[in-house]
Amino acid sequence: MLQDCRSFPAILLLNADRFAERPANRFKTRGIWHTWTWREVADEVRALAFGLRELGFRSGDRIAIVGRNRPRLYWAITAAQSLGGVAVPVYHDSVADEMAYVLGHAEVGFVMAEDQEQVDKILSLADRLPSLRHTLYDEPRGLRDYDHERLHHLDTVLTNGRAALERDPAGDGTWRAGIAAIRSEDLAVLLYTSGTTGRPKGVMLTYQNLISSAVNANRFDRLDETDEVVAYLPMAWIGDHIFSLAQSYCAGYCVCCPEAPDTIAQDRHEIAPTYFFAPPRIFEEMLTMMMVRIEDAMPIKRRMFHYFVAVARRCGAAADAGAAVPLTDRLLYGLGSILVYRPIKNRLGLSRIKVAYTAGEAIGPEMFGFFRSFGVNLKQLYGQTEACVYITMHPDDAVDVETVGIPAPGVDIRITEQGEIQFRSPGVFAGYYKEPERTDEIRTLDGWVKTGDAGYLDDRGHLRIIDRAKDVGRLTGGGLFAPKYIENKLKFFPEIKEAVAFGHDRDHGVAMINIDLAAVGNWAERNGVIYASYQELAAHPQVYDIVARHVAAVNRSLAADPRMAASQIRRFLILHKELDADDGELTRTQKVRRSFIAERYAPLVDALYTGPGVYEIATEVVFEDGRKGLVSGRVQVREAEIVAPPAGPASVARAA
Amino acid sequence: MLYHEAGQYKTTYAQDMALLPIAQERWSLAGLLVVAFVGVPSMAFLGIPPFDSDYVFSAILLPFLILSLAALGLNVLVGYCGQISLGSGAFMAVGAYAAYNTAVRLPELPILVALLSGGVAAAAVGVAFGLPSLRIKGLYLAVATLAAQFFFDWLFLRVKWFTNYAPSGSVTAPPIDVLGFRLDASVERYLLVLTIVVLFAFGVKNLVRGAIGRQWMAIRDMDLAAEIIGIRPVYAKLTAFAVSSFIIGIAGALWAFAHLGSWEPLTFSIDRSFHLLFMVIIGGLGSILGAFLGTAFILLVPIVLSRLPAALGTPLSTSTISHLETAVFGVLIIVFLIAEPLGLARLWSLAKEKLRLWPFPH
Amino acid sequence: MTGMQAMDAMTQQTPTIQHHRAGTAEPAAGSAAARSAATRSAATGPADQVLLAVDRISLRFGGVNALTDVSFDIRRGEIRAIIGPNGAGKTSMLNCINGFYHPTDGTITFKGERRAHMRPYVAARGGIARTFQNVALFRGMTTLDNIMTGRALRMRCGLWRQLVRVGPALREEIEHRQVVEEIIDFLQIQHIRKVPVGRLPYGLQKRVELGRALAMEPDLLLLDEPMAGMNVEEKEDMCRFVVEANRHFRTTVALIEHDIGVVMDLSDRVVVLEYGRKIADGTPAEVKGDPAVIKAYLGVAH
Amino acid sequence: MAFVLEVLLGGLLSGVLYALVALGFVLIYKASGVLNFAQGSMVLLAGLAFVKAQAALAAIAPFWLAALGAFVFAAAIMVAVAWATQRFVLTPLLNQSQLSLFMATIGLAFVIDSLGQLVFGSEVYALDIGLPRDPVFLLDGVFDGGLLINGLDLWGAAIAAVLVVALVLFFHRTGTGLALRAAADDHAAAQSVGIPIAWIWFVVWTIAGLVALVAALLWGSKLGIQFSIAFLALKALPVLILGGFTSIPGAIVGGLLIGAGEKLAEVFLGPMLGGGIEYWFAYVVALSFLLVRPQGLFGERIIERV
Repeated sequence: MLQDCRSFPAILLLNADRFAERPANRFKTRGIWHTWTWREVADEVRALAFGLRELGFRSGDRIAIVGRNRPRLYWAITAAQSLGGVAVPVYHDSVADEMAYVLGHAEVGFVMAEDQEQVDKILSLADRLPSLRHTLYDEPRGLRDYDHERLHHLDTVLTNGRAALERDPAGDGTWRAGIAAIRSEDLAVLLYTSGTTGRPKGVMLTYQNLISSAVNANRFDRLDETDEVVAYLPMAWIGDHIFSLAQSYCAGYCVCCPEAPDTIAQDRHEIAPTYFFAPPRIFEEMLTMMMVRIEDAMPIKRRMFHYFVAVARRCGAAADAGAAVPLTDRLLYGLGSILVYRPIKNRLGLSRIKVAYTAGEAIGPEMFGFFRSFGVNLKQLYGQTEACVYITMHPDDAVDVETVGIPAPGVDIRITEQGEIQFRSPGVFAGYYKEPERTDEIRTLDGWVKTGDAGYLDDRGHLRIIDRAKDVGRLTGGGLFAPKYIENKLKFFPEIKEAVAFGHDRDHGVAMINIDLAAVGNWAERNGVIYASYQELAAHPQVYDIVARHVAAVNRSLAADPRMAASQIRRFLILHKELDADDGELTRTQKVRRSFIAERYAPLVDALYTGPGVYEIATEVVFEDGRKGLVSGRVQVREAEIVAPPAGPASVARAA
Repeated sequence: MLYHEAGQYKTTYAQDMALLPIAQERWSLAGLLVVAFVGVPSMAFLGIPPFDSDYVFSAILLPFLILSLAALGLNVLVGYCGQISLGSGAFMAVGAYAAYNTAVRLPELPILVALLSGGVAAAAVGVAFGLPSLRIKGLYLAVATLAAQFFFDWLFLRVKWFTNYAPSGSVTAPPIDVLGFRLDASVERYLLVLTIVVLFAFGVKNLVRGAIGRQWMAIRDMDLAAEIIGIRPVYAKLTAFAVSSFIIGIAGALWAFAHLGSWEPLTFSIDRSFHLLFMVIIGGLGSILGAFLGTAFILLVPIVLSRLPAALGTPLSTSTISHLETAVFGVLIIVFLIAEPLGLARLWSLAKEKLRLWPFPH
Repeated sequence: MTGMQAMDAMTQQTPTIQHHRAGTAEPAAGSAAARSAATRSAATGPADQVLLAVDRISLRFGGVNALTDVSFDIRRGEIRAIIGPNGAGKTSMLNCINGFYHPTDGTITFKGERRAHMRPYVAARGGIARTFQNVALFRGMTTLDNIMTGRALRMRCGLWRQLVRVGPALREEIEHRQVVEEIIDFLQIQHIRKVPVGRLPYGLQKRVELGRALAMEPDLLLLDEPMAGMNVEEKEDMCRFVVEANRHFRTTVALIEHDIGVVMDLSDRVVVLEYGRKIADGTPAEVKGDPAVIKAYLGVAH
Repeated sequence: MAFVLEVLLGGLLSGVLYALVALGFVLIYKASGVLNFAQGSMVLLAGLAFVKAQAALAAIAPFWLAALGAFVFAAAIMVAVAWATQRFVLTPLLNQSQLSLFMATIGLAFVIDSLGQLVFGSEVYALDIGLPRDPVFLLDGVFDGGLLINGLDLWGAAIAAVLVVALVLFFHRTGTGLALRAAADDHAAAQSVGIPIAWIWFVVWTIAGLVALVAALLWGSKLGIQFSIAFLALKALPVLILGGFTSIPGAIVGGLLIGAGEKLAEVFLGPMLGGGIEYWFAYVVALSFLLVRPQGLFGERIIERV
């Protein structure tokens, strides 16, 4: 029984029994999908565990997992756990320095790497990692001539493991006994969160944390062994660990790994998952892709598309509000299903979706409504690594884009005097690895975790998020300034990829904008605007006009909310380069690092408060291979249209 | 739009390289085959219009199937291997006369063997006239195949042995017996021809998606590069000639035996060659489906042309109509070469792709 | 020679390539030497075994001398570069080697056999593969089918079996598909597997063409300007593929390339042609220092 | 012996007609790389137009004037055909493969044949441009009774010779002619020096049309104008293979060889083979020739570029 299992290796053995011949993993490689049943996975994991043991892996050892989503990398996690070890998944795209810190801090003795690229990175760090003993790799290409003293192809490890198992008839029993001895409060994984500032922190999660969260979530959305997901988000991210490992183990559903980064969309289309998680960015990309393509379609098709999108929106809004949908609309919706909705869901690989979640960032109401109105059960959740993801989530019958839903099963929520959201749950992490003081900063003695987000519970008990608590600032005039809130509103326009708003301790708001090259580039192509580079396109007056319209629209919507009216954007500029995680401007999860940007582009921030005009700026950038260079450009600051707040009594901010 | 492919994934290469990898297409084809093999004969049997009349079988379905087969054969050569041929009428004639002579001179052999001998003879002749393709290309080859056309026109007209010394030169095929059954009714002959055509269509599809098909297409797309990777032009071209002429020969034999019954020496004239070429171009070079679409189209044009003027109240003389028909063919060829060089099959696959991508254009 | 060193040699290539593109003519002898050592240790046969020898080749078209009295050899397992200004006869040389042109004078010895006139497909059978300066793909076919044609030589099923397909022909097809998939994976072109090559951008087409040549599992791979018209990133990828093909698939490579940085970095030995004559032959460092070469090539072209 | 010579001469003279049609092919092929399958149909159309116009004019004008008027009319038709072909077939197919263009001219042949017959009728028409039809006896002194030659054929040969000379002069002495030759060598280069390719095509097709008209007049005088002319004209294809696709002298020599060869073969081999071998003899000769010398007698050697 599942409730008797205290660890993932134990659940794996259970699944090998209860779901024996059901698929556990699929992996597209060499052009076709290879499938492993739960029984086969259990067998591979056991062989891998024995192989690891042959290499000297012992209880308490750490194994870093470095690479893109591949079944064998997931297996390595469970295999290590079955020996009493701890897995440390690492972002595969982190640069050498970041990786060195994490591997050193976690004191990993083993590394499970995907391929030559990662092995090269690890080998280059070898001197700085005294604890590192062995490196394993999955993909042998290019590695044949490497020194294999401490480097091992996974196939060899598996073969050795099987041989060891054969030599020792009692081995299996010992292994199983070891698994049975794992306690639920033992450490399962260490996940390093990059955070918006400072060094990454190692979040310690126990089996109990992960399993209880997973079981609760599976129950909440009625997920079972018939479901399928596509694993495509970084393995080091808690979301992927929960969706592609913890929940899969608990429910018994199948996890499919795509072939290559370039084929994710195609592979999703082929698999058509039933359960899907994506940050708003992915939905944004889908939407942008659709809009760009439909612009190229024949006018009649374009009009049909927009017409039925409108129909769906009408019906969807009514349905979500619980109102009756008129018969004509229902008929039209049926027609739209045939002509638009189903084909589009089919194209996006969303046609079998039972539940889809978005989280991590606020999602645009337009976009959210768009997918929902097409019949995709898209919901929001609010979560953190420290909570094993789930804090709040939308129940199927009460989805509202303005909120992030009700507390997940087993989660308690409270809002502090300062408006900060705090939670308590079985999923609450065991602490930051080797950093008790940082743990204490965030977790109270009675087990409440400070999220650092500002928000409030509405009258239905749904949580609404405004911004990071520390980011919610004040204008000198006293008005509330929630930069993220404004940035999100800006980013809901397809032409705007990123926005950074400033206004704390200032008398008005300003914004730096990053245009979306795909969307604006497409516009340029259709309108005969010629450009040679991102920089040139960003500086184009017509592009400025477009952005100015969007800023004005945001100002209008801000003006409508008395709490926010004062924080309208008075001036903006379009940055001459794309914000980039390699330059430290974004986190690895692609969130803007506002304070870093404020510092890096200080002259531009000053310019925004100086007045309109053209300013020179030069910035250092890091190329993919690690070299650095200078990008310089002229950036124009423009005035934006300001809207007078609606007439009425003095607007008083309520939330703060 | 009709293609809901999401969720169809391949777990083996055999699935991935299947004839029709998309489930919806497999079902459509199966449906079509059931209609052709079961539906149509049953309707004929039950007397449901339009299949109650012999005319539909003898004047529409049989010619359609047989000419489709010939076009299929020609497409192997022109569409897949890129070698032009203006002599397909002659290869049909070779097939017809070889089958006739086998049947008449060795009456103890089953008639299917006679039909087969038509194919074999045509294949041999095809290889012989394909030999120049090893030295010459493109336009020169067109002339070589034209030579075949004129030579065989003359041969069957003047050398009386081939027509078994029939005084008028006109010959009559013996009746068709298959496994003891005599196929008299046109619906029976339809079933025989349909079976043969379907078998050949699948066979050719297998060839063109296999190693030999890739060799043909490599020669077609860039013969020098093909040679660089070790493809022997001799083998690739001659197999294309052999397979193509074999099929055309079978089609010729069927045309004579199953469709005409008795025929004159100049039945398989250069006009037939041109018609087949038009079918292939309009239908679509390098497409199995194209052979069928092109044939249907070329057969429909005269029917429409002969009925349209009367329907519009301005009846025209037969000679005017026949000239008009020729002119329309000529214009169509030019229009297709300009607007859609890959023919109706290309339009079809574009439509299919549009449906798969629907509602987006790409 | 450890894996670490080999890797160093690899990673050092990137900056040097750009160096040269930027115009500074800094030699990259260190990395080339390291790499060539790696190659030798990786090669199966004795390091100095000659795979192909060109002996006093001349080629005339009408009154024009495309090649005059050129001799050099290609050793098993090495990367051999052929460089020279435009019109130096580099492509003509490759054309002679793989049987497109028949030299007017001189002999070519491949794997110890002196060759008389031969057709390109005979050269292919002997194990010589080739890519072209202007991509020569089969435009009507997909990436997958294009690379599959590279297996033509190794597919044995006859017409009849292919006609039936089920059984041996399908098995054979699958067998070769597996090899081709390895190449697709190697070249990272999974996403264009089923795209007709005519629709691909130039850089990817070049990659597919390399894939087709690799599918032949050749002993000698002739690359005619594999990086022409590519951007820096594509060049880096292509360099990696060439080095890997040389090491991983144990393929001897002869390449023509205009980018001196790439040549100096990749190749073990370089032969320099000018106006159809050989003016230098040696390691990249030797050639680089050769006054005749500097005069003829480096001083002019870049 | 006299009989042999008679056959030979007769063959040579009918070869003149083949040569004339082949000349049209060569002109177009040289300048535009198109093998014009419709050349025979152009002969037919020119002939039909001439005959019909002459018949119409004969009622109101003297013979020579009617003939001249008909010639002008037929020439105008050929100019129109050249323009229409250039505008609606060649230009849209610019940069397409030779095979596509060839197949398009098959379509064109169908259009010209059928429209010509639709407009001008499809019976057999006699054509008379006043050439003497009397038999001529040559070399009376050498052979007993001399060699019997049709006067028409001699005139035909003479006219053809004049035409060839005129064409050669045109190509070598006039600006347009030189431009055409330049364009034939290199389309891109011609375009870059400002010779519009459409204009070149138009001029060349017009000249080919006029050559077709002359061929029609000669052929028609001998055999009458009828549909089979279009097919008979296909005999020019083997002539081309023999002579080379790009050579004017080749077309002439090839035409004469084919004409003489097939007559001799018919007379001496025909009876053994059942007769009528004229029908295919030229093709088979050409085919055999192809295997030996693919570029033809006077054609340029084909060098494959890689």
